[in-house]
Amino acid sequence: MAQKDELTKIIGKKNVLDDQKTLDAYSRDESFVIPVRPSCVVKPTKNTEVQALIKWANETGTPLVPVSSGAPHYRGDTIPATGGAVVVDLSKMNKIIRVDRRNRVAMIEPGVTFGEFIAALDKEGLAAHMPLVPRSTKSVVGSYLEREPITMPRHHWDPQDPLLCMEVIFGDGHLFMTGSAAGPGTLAQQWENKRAQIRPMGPAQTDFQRVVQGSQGTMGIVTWLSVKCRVKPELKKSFLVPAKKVEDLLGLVQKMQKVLLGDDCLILNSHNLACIMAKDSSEVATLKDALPPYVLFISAEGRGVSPEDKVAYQVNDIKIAAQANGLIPLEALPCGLSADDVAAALAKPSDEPYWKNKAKGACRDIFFLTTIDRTPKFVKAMFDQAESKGFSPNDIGVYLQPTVNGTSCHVEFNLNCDSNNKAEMAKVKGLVNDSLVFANMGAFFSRPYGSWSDMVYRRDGETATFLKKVKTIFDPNKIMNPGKLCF
Amino acid sequence: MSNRPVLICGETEGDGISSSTLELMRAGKKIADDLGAELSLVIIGNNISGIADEAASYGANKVYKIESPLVEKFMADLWVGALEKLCAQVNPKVLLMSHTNIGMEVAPRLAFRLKTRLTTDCTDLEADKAENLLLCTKPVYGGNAVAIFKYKEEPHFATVRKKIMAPAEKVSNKSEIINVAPDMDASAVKIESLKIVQEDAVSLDKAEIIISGGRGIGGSEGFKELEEMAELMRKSSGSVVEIGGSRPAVDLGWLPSSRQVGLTGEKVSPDLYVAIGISGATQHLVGMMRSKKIVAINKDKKASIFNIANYGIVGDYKEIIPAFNKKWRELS
Amino acid sequence: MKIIVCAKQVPDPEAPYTAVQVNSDTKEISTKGVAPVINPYDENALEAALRIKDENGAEVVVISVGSKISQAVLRRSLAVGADNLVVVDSPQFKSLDSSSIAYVLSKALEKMGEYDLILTGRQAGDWDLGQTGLILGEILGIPTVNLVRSVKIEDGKVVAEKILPGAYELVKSNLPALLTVSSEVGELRYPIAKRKIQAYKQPIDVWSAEDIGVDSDKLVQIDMSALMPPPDMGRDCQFIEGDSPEEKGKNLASILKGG
Amino acid sequence: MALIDWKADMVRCERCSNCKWVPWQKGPGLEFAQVCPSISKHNFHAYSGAGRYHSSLAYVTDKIGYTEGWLDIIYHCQMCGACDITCKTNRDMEPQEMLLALRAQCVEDGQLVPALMDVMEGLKAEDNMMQSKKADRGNWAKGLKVKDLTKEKGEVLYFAGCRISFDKELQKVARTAISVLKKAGVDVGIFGKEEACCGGRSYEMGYQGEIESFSENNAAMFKAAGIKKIVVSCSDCYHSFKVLYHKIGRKLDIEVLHITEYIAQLIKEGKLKFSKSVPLRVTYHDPCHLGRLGEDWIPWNGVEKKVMGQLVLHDPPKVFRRGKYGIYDAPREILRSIPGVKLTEMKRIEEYSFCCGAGGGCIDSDPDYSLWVAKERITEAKTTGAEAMVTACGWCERNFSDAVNETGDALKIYDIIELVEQAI
Amino acid sequence: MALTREAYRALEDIVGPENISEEPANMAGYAYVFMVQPYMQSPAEEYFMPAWPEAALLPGCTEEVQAIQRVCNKYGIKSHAFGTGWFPGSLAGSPNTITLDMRRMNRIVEIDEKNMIAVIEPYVAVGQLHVECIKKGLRPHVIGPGPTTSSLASHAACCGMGPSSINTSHSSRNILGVEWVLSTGELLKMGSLGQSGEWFSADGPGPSLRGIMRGYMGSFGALGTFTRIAIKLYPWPGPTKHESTGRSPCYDPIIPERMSSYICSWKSWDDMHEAQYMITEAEMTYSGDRAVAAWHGAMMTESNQEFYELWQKGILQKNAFAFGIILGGHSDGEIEYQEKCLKAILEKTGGWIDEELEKVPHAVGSNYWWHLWGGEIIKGIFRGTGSFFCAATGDDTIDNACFGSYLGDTLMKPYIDKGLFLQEVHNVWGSNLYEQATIGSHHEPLYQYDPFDLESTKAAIKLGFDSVGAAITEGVGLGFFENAGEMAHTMTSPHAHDFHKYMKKIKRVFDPNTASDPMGYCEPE
Repeated sequence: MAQKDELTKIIGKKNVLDDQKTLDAYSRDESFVIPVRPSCVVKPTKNTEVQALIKWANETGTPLVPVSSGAPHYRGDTIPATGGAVVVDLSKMNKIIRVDRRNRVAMIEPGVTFGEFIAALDKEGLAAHMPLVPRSTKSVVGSYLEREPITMPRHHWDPQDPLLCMEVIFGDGHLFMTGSAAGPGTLAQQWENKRAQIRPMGPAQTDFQRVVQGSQGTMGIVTWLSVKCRVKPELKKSFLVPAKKVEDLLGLVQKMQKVLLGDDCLILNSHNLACIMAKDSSEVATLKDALPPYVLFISAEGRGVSPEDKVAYQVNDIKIAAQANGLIPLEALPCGLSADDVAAALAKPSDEPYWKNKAKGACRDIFFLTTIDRTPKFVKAMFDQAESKGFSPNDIGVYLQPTVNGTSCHVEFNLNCDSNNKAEMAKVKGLVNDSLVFANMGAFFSRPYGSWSDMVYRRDGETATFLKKVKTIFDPNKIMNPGKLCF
Repeated sequence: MSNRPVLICGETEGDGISSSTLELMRAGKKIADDLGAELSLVIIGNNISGIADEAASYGANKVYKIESPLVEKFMADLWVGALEKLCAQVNPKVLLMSHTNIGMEVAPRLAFRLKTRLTTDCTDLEADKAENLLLCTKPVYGGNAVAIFKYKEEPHFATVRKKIMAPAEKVSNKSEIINVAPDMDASAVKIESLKIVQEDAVSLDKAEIIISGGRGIGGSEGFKELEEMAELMRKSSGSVVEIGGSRPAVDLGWLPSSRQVGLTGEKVSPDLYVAIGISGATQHLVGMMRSKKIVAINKDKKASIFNIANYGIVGDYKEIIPAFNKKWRELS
Repeated sequence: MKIIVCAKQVPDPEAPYTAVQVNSDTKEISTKGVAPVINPYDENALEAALRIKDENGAEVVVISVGSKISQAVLRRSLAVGADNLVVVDSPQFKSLDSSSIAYVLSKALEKMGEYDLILTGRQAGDWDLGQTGLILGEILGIPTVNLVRSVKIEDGKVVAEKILPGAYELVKSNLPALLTVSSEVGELRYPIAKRKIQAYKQPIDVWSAEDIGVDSDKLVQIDMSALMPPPDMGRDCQFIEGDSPEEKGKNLASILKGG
Repeated sequence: MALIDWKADMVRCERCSNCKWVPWQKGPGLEFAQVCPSISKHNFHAYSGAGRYHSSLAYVTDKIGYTEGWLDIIYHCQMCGACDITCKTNRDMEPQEMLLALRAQCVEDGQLVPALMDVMEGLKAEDNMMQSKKADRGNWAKGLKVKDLTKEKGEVLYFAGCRISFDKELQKVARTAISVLKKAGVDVGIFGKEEACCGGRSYEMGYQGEIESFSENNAAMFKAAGIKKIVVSCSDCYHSFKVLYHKIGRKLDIEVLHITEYIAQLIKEGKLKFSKSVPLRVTYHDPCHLGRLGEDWIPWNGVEKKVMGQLVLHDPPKVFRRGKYGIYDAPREILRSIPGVKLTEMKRIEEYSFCCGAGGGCIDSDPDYSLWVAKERITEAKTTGAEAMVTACGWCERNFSDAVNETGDALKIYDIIELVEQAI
Repeated sequence: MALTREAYRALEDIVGPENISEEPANMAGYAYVFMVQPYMQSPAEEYFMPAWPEAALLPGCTEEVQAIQRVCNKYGIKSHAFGTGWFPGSLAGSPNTITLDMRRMNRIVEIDEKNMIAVIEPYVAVGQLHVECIKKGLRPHVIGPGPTTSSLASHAACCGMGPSSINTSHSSRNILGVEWVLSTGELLKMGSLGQSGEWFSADGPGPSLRGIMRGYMGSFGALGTFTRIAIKLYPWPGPTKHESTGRSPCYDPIIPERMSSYICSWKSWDDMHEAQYMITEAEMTYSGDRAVAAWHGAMMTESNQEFYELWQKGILQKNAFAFGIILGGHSDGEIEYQEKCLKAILEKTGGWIDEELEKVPHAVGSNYWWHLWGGEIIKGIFRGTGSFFCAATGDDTIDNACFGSYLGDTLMKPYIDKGLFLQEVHNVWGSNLYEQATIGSHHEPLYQYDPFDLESTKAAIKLGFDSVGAAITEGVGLGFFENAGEMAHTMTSPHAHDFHKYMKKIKRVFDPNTASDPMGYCEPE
């Protein structure tokens, strides 16, 4: 097969796979997107190979579908939308290029998982900005490129955080570096001049990395990212704030964001907290029963010249703020679950099984952005929806994550389900595809996976029009993951 | 000695040469000496042999005499033509006229015909020996500034203000008198003179005391008050006392123009100048600022006349003058 | 009957003397904070023209030559009754000497066509040269009378009183003719309010040097070898005191009589 | 100084736009934050202090000539000094002086506004800015028993000014002032019909030459009458006598007092006592010429010099008038001492007060614009909850009264002296 | 080339005759801005932008801006909108361009206290917004030039660092919602605004068009006009009103409870930067910003003369390596923590707070105003000589800023020695430690020149040009002036992955008829 030969020339034989099993594995995921088999899977090991690959794809008109994380995938973005595509699996590009404690930045390749990343940072006295308990196979680069929110809104200044600079090979085959990494000078020269690729803006009058982020691999292939890290706290005080309703917690959340208090700040319902903290499905059920309906997890980290004082004043202020909202921050819940245990769980990737699959073996998510004050109406709507579709409210996990310093909020509903239960899966599919209900209420599906893309781009044709124009700039031959988003 | 003379265009006054011409001759002589040129004089009129003879005593090398019945009276058109021809003949280096009504009318037209540049109403003349040019000093901007003009075009041509220079004195050497054929054509006269009406033969420049009124007098009636004052002073001091006025007083018809003191009227320098109801526009000040003593009476304290007055009274002349007259009588 | 009045814009000769600044270095005179005016003698000429218009009916056209001529100032002529205003404005016309102004005027007159009478002021309040009108008469080759104080039109001829020392001469001339007008004509009338408003709206002719075919080689600027402030004649005025005007008058008499 | 002499300032204006706003340290929010009437109305940048710098730079470098639009920009300015003060909170520049030079340049070049030409014609002929007959000037004092200082000597002169003398509705201000001063035992006199304009307004209209003769006249009249103290109700006159005369080299050796200063002084000395309550919520409008423009003139005659490489200094050192020492406290002290009067302040006060709109000749050259500005100020005054706006200048009062009449607002406009009289 | 009458009438119909002008004197106001010569590399004696706008318009609403833009496309005219026009790039610079003065669009649409969002129009000045925000316990990001500048302009289309960047980031990072009239006249409502009319996020769906809208520097009107934007607001620890005492020119702030103002000094760049690492790691300041001795001295004095006298006392030079700090606690505990940290950091790094300097009248107050909202900057940077420009700016780590500071000193020194700029080496401004320095630290080696002095200006032009070269050869990074406009791009882009080529494509694709002035951005492909 000519294609395989050519790919072999570029990538090397052992990194070009086209066996049925592999192709099947890359043709489907945990989402509701239609499975399409790629024609080939390649695993490049360095950026020059990626660049050559893209040039080849341009010449041959072959669609490329980049993948960073290991299975299972949940969003459908790594499944080819057209036949004849080549999947570019970047898992073999898994170097941690640089960890810079002084400037709180690391540079990593797409294949690096959170587990590897955390370990490497820890050695240098740094910690990663974590999304909510990622699965162990999750690529750090993948997570950040997808704009997965992190659990610390105080450190989430911009939707693109903690992504800083990147090396990307655009769909036109041009290797590019964004932000201050762009130049002048090679990376080595930049390091020499004490630069650490931490300024995300630019170069010049364009923020190229913003176009790549959230693009689901449709603009180019990222070959490394520099990412914001935080200094590993010398001490950390965590609290669990129980509440019957989401509404009850919001005053405290808003206050903390408004005066920059605390580090972690997220709300989970009993189901999700149980899934994260329990060992297995049976423990989920018992733990869940012991938990209050909603829990706000907050922490205050101490670092810098006076870590104890930093934590002390924050704890004090948090308590006062909680009291003002009729709430009590607890070090441990009456059921015995301690805040420190939760903190520990949030600081690392998920144990197996992945917490989302823990209760019923599978899970489908509905998530979008809104503002903190609007979250209760969406929570209510989700349960109303579930009820109307006959889906058990008991199987719905709720995760509310303030983002961008509290100016917006990620709302996520995790619909726990049994993939073998066709009737249930149909209901889940219905709920996921019926997200228009939320959109009509003002929910912003900023990361439109699968069927959501049609919904959002139909709602806002102008944006779609201009995104298509952008696409022509960076991927003129439309070889990058065609069929995704509005492309 | 250059054969290009300093030529003075003279005027007659009654049966003699005019005083302003004599002034010019003194100034012209100096210029001629400085430039190493001859001094010449031209006289135009009818039956002027006697005057020419008289004029020949004032130090000119030559006196040109242009005699014609056509110029019994001053006729600008004929004067201009005659002088144009004479200049073509004698090719003067410098040409001077008095800034009189005649000079004012003839000089610009003549200058145009001679294709030269003219400086009018000069208060001083000087020869620039180095460049062989004439320096003409002239007050400008109504007397607010003094400019010196120096033009290369020839003949260097100026009209000179009266009463600025002393008149020339008689010398023993007589000038050569040259008769110039008049060559005048009556048809050149485009202006018909219907009549000359004598109005008020006053010579302000001979007055020792001038009582002047301006816009502040308020009307011709007011000048009667001034006349009474003048009469008193005449009687008590025996001086020549005249009534004068500023331009507005003349323009408004309260006084004949012969009594106008100022830039476009007479420039006077009496022993005493009493300015009543005159605000002191520069154009007036130029005409009287050389007076030996100046008294100003004006209602308006901001009037600039006070700036050049020795004595000032702020107030209404109608109240002040009768009291003044009364007191003057008492004291006389 | 078409009467042309030549009007020059000059710094206000009646500006407070302290506002007049003589710069000997640049040989420039400025009247600080004082608006320019139409040369007062030209205003006299305009008044003479308007009187003819009152009497006989006539079209009065005011023409002004200069550089940066202020329309606001010249439009006053329209406000008092002139029928049209022609402004001939060019940077080349800055401080032209008399013969050049007369030349430019003659070119403008060519463009304007027929006219019957030209009136100018006897002299301009800036340089006080008194030449332009007479030279213009020479250029045009028309009868010219200097220093008139009254102008009338009788039987298609102009009759004027020409000022002589202590007398006047009644003169008569065919038309067209040029007369220079002296202040004895009287001051320019005041505009009436209604006309003022019209005057600021009325279209006027603004011509450039090119418009009238001026040969710039023929233009000569006024030039001086020196410019100086006048000699200071300021005297320290002694104000005669007195509790009443009468007393002041008496005191003055005493002082003059005494010394 | 001539316009061209301000070229350095024109070039060094960096377009910071502080000239458009109330000083930021005073916390202007969304409303009433703009300090310049001209840009507030016309919006184009050229109608601001900075804009006039830039257009003037274009003018002096021959990039633009006189056009209708340029003149519109030049004459649509109240010369209120707001841009001057706000600029000078930061810079060592003189916007007001540049604006004055610009106007003077226009006047010298004959680039005139018809309405102002008429005013000037009136001034030259009748010695007042109101296009009225000189003979009527003393009418306001008819029936008042007050010393005529043109006839007899006296130490205190009350100078009514053109506006108050001729504006029939404002004549009460002068009459009240005389009555109040007399009640305080002041031996006050007037010039009556012999009073002449102070010359200040014409100066700001660009006719800077006129003030020469008026200042000379007034100084002589003051001297002749033996005056030691001039009291004025008009802020323009105050500014002329105190500031402009000094500026043009004719500093009066007489105490110049605005009536508010004098009243405040009389209250302090116990010569004026308030016995009646005047129950009124008021706000006080600082007249530009009494406030920011009212501080003493500081003569300076020197050159610019550079130190530290390019630091712009002046030799001898130049002291800038930055509006710090205007008359702000006296009127407020008076209002606070009147029983019953409750003073609430507007946002734009003291050195960053908003002009009434009448200044710089605008009341004559563009009355609509002038009124628009007054209405802006009235809107601001109303937000304080005041029943009345008190001012201390006839021009302000005239313009505000006209505006209130036009809008039908219930807000009353008073000269401060009227409240003083009510309280005695 | 004047507008055709047809085009003019079409524009006039949109905004009304009172809101359009082509009067040259008016255009002069839109063609002048400081630092134009070094920025445009134009001759020293040329004070104006190379091309004057053909007309200026004052649109009143988004629909008018759209209509104007359509007219531009129809008649082949370019537009260039600006907020307050402080920066050269904000003014029209290409021939056949009309300028849109956004002054009439000056509303604060909303201040959403709960979600810390302000929605503003172009002519809302930073100072105004600040006052309205603190009423609700919040504050906006403020850029260096201070309170008069348009908040929208700096966030959407210009550049955006300021003294409080340590806690309020870079303007490009604070954008939550955007209403954007593209060069074609089409209206783009980004993110959540386009989906549901809510202003909380402008990223997505999918790739973020914020990346096209602007980068480190904004597009300076070259990609259309931003008519309304939503920006993030940040905590304000002080009272609901700014209070001050005194009268012009210096107004002393009443520094609120639980806030304090310090000027801290060190003996070298290295020590100061070491302290900055500690300050940012401890997250302990409300604001922190490099205090250049010369202009900090200018800020605290009422005139150049007073400044010069202060300078001669030597206090300022003694504190040449200074960093102004504002502490602000929402609680007693927080402010105590901050004070304690500051003390500890000074001890560890050999820093000090100069008592003599603090005693200078207005010293503490001017530092406070500067940090609060960029106030006093005009005194600091313009009063002395009239203008400034920058040598080799950069934005990356604090260490890189330190490296850049040494380079800046070196580049400026020969000119300073010749007396061509204000005398003061070590005048590197910046240390805007964005987001506690986690995304970089800005430094600007600025030199103050006199635009009225031709030699001084010529030097400014030359050093400005040479600085771009130095940024490339010395590798300090691409900062401020190296990042905006065709001329700079031509020099720098080949050394930075040819970013220019993409910008040209963006310009072509988003503005097919070049109906927006490319001057401050780039010419289309």
